[in-house]
Amino acid sequence: MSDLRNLDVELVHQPAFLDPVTSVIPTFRLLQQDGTLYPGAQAPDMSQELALKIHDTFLFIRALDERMLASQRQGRISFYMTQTGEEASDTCSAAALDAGDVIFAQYREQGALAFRGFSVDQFMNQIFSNHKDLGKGRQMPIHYGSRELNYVTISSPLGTQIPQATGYAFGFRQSQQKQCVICYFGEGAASEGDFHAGLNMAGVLKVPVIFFCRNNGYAISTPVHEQLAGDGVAGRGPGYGLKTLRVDGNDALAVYEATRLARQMAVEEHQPVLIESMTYRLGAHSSSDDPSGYRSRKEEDQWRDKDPVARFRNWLIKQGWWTDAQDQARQAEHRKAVADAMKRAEKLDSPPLEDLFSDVYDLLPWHLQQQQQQAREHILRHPQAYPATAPRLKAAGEGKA
Amino acid sequence: MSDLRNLDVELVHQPAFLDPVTSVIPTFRLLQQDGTLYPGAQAPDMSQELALKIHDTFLFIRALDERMLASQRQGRISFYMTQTGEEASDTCSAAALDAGDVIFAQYREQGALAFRGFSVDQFMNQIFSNHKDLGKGRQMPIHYGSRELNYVTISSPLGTQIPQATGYAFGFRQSQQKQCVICYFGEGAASEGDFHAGLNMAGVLKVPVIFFCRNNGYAISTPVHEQLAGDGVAGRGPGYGLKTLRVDGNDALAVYEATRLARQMAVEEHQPVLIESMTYRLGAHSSSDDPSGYRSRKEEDQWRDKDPVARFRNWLIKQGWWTDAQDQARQAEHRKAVADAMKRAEKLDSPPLEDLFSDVYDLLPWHLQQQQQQAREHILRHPQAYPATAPRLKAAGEGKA
Amino acid sequence: MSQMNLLQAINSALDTAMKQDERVLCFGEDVGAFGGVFRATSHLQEKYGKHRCFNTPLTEQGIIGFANGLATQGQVPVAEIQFADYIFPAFDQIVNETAKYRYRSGNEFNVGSLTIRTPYGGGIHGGLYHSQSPEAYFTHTPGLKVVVPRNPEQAKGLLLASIRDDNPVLFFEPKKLYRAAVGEVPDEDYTLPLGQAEVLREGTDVTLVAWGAQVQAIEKAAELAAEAGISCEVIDLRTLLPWDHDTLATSLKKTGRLIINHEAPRTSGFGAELAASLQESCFLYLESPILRVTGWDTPFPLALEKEYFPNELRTLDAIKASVGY
Amino acid sequence: MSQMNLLQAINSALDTAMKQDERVLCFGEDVGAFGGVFRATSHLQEKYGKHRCFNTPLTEQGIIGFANGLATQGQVPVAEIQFADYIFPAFDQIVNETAKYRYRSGNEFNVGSLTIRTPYGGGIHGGLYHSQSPEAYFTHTPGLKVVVPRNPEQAKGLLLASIRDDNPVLFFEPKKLYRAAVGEVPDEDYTLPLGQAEVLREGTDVTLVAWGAQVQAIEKAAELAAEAGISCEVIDLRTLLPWDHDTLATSLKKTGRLIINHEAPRTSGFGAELAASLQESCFLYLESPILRVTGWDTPFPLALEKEYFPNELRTLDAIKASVGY
Ligand SMILES: Cc1ncc(C[n+]2csc(CCOP(=O)(O)OP(=O)(O)O)c2C)c(N)n1
Ligand SMILES: Cc1ncc(C[n+]2csc(CCOP(=O)(O)OP(=O)(O)O)c2C)c(N)n1
Ligand SMILES: [Mg+2]
Ligand SMILES: [Mg+2]
Repeated sequence: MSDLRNLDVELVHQPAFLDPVTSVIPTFRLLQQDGTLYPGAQAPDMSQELALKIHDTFLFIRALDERMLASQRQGRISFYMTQTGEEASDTCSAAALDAGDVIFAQYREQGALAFRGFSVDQFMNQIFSNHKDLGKGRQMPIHYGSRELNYVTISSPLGTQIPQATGYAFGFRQSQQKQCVICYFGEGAASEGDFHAGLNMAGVLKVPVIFFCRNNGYAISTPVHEQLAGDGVAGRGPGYGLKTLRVDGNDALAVYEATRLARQMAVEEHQPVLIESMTYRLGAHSSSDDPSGYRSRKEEDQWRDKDPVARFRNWLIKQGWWTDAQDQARQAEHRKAVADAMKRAEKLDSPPLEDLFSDVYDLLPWHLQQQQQQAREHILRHPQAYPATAPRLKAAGEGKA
Repeated sequence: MSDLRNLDVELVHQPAFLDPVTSVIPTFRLLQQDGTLYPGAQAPDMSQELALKIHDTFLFIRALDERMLASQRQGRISFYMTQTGEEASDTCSAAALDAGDVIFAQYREQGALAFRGFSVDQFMNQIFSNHKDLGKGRQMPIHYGSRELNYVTISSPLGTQIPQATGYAFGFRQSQQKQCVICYFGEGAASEGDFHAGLNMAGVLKVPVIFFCRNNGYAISTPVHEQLAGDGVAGRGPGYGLKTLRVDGNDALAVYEATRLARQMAVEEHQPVLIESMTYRLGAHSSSDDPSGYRSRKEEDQWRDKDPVARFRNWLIKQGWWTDAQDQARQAEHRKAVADAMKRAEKLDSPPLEDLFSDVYDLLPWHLQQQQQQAREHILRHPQAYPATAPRLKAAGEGKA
Repeated sequence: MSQMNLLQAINSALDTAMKQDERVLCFGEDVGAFGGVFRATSHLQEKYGKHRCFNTPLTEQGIIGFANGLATQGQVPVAEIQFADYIFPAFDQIVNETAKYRYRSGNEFNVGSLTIRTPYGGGIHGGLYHSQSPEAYFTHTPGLKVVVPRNPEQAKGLLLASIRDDNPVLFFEPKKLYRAAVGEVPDEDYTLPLGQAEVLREGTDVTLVAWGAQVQAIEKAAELAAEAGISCEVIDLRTLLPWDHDTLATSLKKTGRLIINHEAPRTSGFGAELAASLQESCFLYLESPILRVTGWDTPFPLALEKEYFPNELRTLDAIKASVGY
Repeated sequence: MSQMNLLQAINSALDTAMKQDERVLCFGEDVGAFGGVFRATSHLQEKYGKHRCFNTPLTEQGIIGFANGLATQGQVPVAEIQFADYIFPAFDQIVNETAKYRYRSGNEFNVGSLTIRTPYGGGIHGGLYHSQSPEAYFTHTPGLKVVVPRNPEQAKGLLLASIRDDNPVLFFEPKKLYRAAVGEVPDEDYTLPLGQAEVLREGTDVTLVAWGAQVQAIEKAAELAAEAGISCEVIDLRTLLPWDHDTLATSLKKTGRLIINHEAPRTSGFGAELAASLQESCFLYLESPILRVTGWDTPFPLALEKEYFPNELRTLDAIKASVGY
């Protein structure tokens, strides 16, 4: 080891302070809103099959988000988050990856998960916290995860997944797997210390990771200009030793192509990459939020005109791969599938009492055994107060006896 | 509030990834090692008086560091950290400030403190943890601080002072004082999450703060190239909305001038600034460290040739403001002053037992009163085991009785 | 006097403090124009301007680091952490910096003017990360004060006292009660004492102690116990650090029995400290072991939240166990 | 068997683990070529290469975040935090992520393979920030295991067990003993059980319990007490979470008296949990209150370190108080 700084490379004798960077990194865009490519722009090599799968994912997510938000309003679920307006960012970046690549998401990336094959029932079981939820009903709605689909379970604390993604990618490199990790986060989460740690470590340790920032204009009510100064999040990438690109997040083709190239660099050269995807959260932050308190209808409308789903559909139709009639029919199918799945999920039991105590450790230590026993006895003493668990405990007890 | 992102400013249709930045920011330097200015370089407007005060600070610090390191080797103190080779960075940046400006230091900035007027006795009392230490003997040697001199007491956890400096500067702005804050830290500490938080908040909130990074090549044994990728620490400044300059940290004049200009921007425009000062830690990390385990003699020697103190002295002599003979004499005076102060400080009592319990809160809550009483009784029961406090407690007790 | 819910009482305290002292600043994620995700800082930016009530970037370590610096400078920061579950990124700034600022500098510098507000606790279907009660972590940290109000009137008086206390205070707000707890709150400026517990109900057989939202659980349990002929003394601890030993000891010496209730997990929860201290100071008065009714030693669940909760029924079971010991 | 000090025993454990399983990776600040500031990872980079033992940038939150990711992927990370005082920037990653990974995902993902090593404790003239004993903070966090060895032989066996345990373990190393504690250590691969306390000395009058470096203090106190005719049972707790209730309860039921010793401040230290639990389970056997001999409720001092320390004399005073109660 030694001090490798190149001090004498370039000397100046005038104190020329560099200016804060406002906007210098251009935005990569291929598709115009009407579905035609910009002159000189080239469409990525995307098969009809893949293109239709992406679009189908869009339609599914729209159906899911719409229905779930309505269900929340009806009091059937406690919480929901839509990704309306941002579907292209996660779906098309995930579409550019290998199924063995691992996804660390923030929470607004249901498109990537649906694209991977998470079924409508799996979504519903998580949202309804029933006993079939892979997460055993422990987290709020939208905290999905699936080992089978290489989608690491969502965690609410913001930014924590960023250095974890770096570590996971180091593990890939260590075990010589030709895979990469993609790590999604919002421009708000990029202010957390974990962002700095994760990107810096990736740059230094040279790991196959793609940091994918969804810059959707807001962190709850806080607009980007109260979140950061300088040239967005992309403006920070090169300083960490990352390859960096800003992309129009509402352009499915550009997002796909950007991620495809990023994956190559990550996997072939262990070159970490940062992509900043410029998009807009058309809906509220979550079902608990009301954006009219901090932004205008007009602004929202401007962005509604840039809808990524419409833009991509226009392209598909221009390609001759899809029609409006097909689109209507498919939308109806998804709506029905979602509604049916919801009815199934609602009816399922919540997880059994054991799932309150399992998975804290690999096995139950003495104190959790004791506490589980206390809980059991207490519930059986006051069954009327615990309608979800008491009947099953009783049945089990009687079964035993 | 609204989404002020400028999305359509510049579009590109090719996915041109930005490369990681290695070295693009040049280094501002005025003085050559022989004490002459570079052709075309202009010396800052520095009075003879100020120049000699800076140089005198250098000589004092050298005398202090040398003697204290020796004392540590002799077992007279437990710990010490020298700043040999880096004196120009902190001393000359502090020299460009107003006395009312506040200093948040890391730990290797004794030059700035000496320049402000911390006396040799004050240094010694802290190092010897005696009852005259302003910090009441609670922290390890070199954790200085002085409200009077606007030098916030050093804290060991790295990076924590960075967002604090932003907050302090916001307070200045809030109370409309025309002052700024300078915040020193190493290139190692710049990897902490607090660095990201502090610089980002400064950029967004527009506060009068100068972030001054001493990039001295190492964080203990870790060289810069294992600490960060990209163009050093300066490479990150513009991304946070900061004015940014890289300066030769071994060039007293360049550091002074850079900081003078930075202060103007901070105080007049509330424009936060980042300065990266390129220097080298000639000594060990601390008295507990041995650098031969991680770097070569040769590398050290190369840097010894860039000694900032010698360079500045050469300039002073060329200016006709100073002579070698004066230098020798003054060095001897400082050595004696340090040795004398050390003898005085060593003889002073350690802080009284009350200082174990005071300052946890503004006043002693019941439980600390109780614990203090228990400690007192215990010590009086076993006086032989507590030679530092028992005799005084006894004396006080007898005085009372 | 006005009818207020707990959020309105908090808002009134902040308004009162900002009006009275221009050094009082409120900030945190979304606290500016929007008034905070729970609306605790509603209208404060309108009234006092963008420099006294403002949004910060999304960084808890930054918020508290910034607040520490502001307090050192002489302002009176009231920093909001959006959920207590998200206070952990700021743990280093709180535990290593805030708590030790005065001590390590020999009081050359201190952050005594700092208050950190944060909503805590379960009961809102929040799962692991919108339900935690992390107060015990902070009680192991000399230099901090920890305060938890139980209702609107307490919230205003204790928050004003916290803002004005010359020590850093962590102020945990029971978010379950933000809108659910409604009561009469004085409109004027007033403070309630820190470090003092309050006896809410006198009794002779068992002492029950809790803080924040759980005070309701022990109050209900006391009523159920009364029906069974057991007389409970009910105490709201209010301040956890430094806590009011005398009030608890006096009560315990009278009743001989103590039950502590908290929502956080049992192991090393603050109930442990209370039990450990009081078994020592009241040993000869104890007629049965001190019992703790707490959250289980698991992360906070979602679907089985009810089964996790140390509610009035579990408290009642403990009361009976204690009396029947 | 070789004579080793505690550092060498740690080094031997890491070497053994890395040799046996190539997924074991050691990293942290300065742990690479330099071998760590205490040299616990000496020569490991030489032996196993730069990808299995390496320096990280200076970011504790990054180190543990990275380690969580590595563990999820299937590697076996052994992350070093240079001093336990600097573990707090990683508190969120540990408490909100490491501890809850398995639970929140329904065991779709877990970080059971993770071990975090960190030197803790006073006695090296370290003042506030090179002396802390933060173990209690972590004992309030379900999902973690917390282990503290007292000597070289224990260190190797417990560290190997921690690395192989399928739960995340925090392994606190008593740095005061790094070079001071020397003893015979088996050269081969062996583990000692987690979750089990060890009775080091049998006795009949008072039970003394401690962990890590403080075991020495209670051992010395037991000797001093023996001179005064008091027979002490001495127990090393070894694992704090989950802790060995049975061994302690059995001893306490025999002696009727318990003294807990720890270096961390008293309030909400882990002694509180032990006292609270054991007064409950052993109530009828207690002949005197359970006492805690601990650091005072102050930050860790420097000049007055001796006066802060819960040493054998303070333990002896407590023993006498307990017996004379
Ligand atoms: C550490 C942490 N702090 C605060 C929150 C509360 N919170 C949830 S989402 C959110 C805003 C996130 O904004 P951004 O990262 O831009 O993502 P977006 O919602 O825009 O997709 C906040 C503050 C949290 N979940 N975690
Ligand atoms: C949060 C934290 N982590 C680790 C340490 C231990 N430590 C003390 S100094 C140091 C290296 C700092 O390097 P740098 O910031 O470059 O400053 P320099 O010593 O080179 O002046 C480390 C790792 C610490 N003090 N605080
Ligand atoms: Mg956003
Ligand atoms: Mg350095």
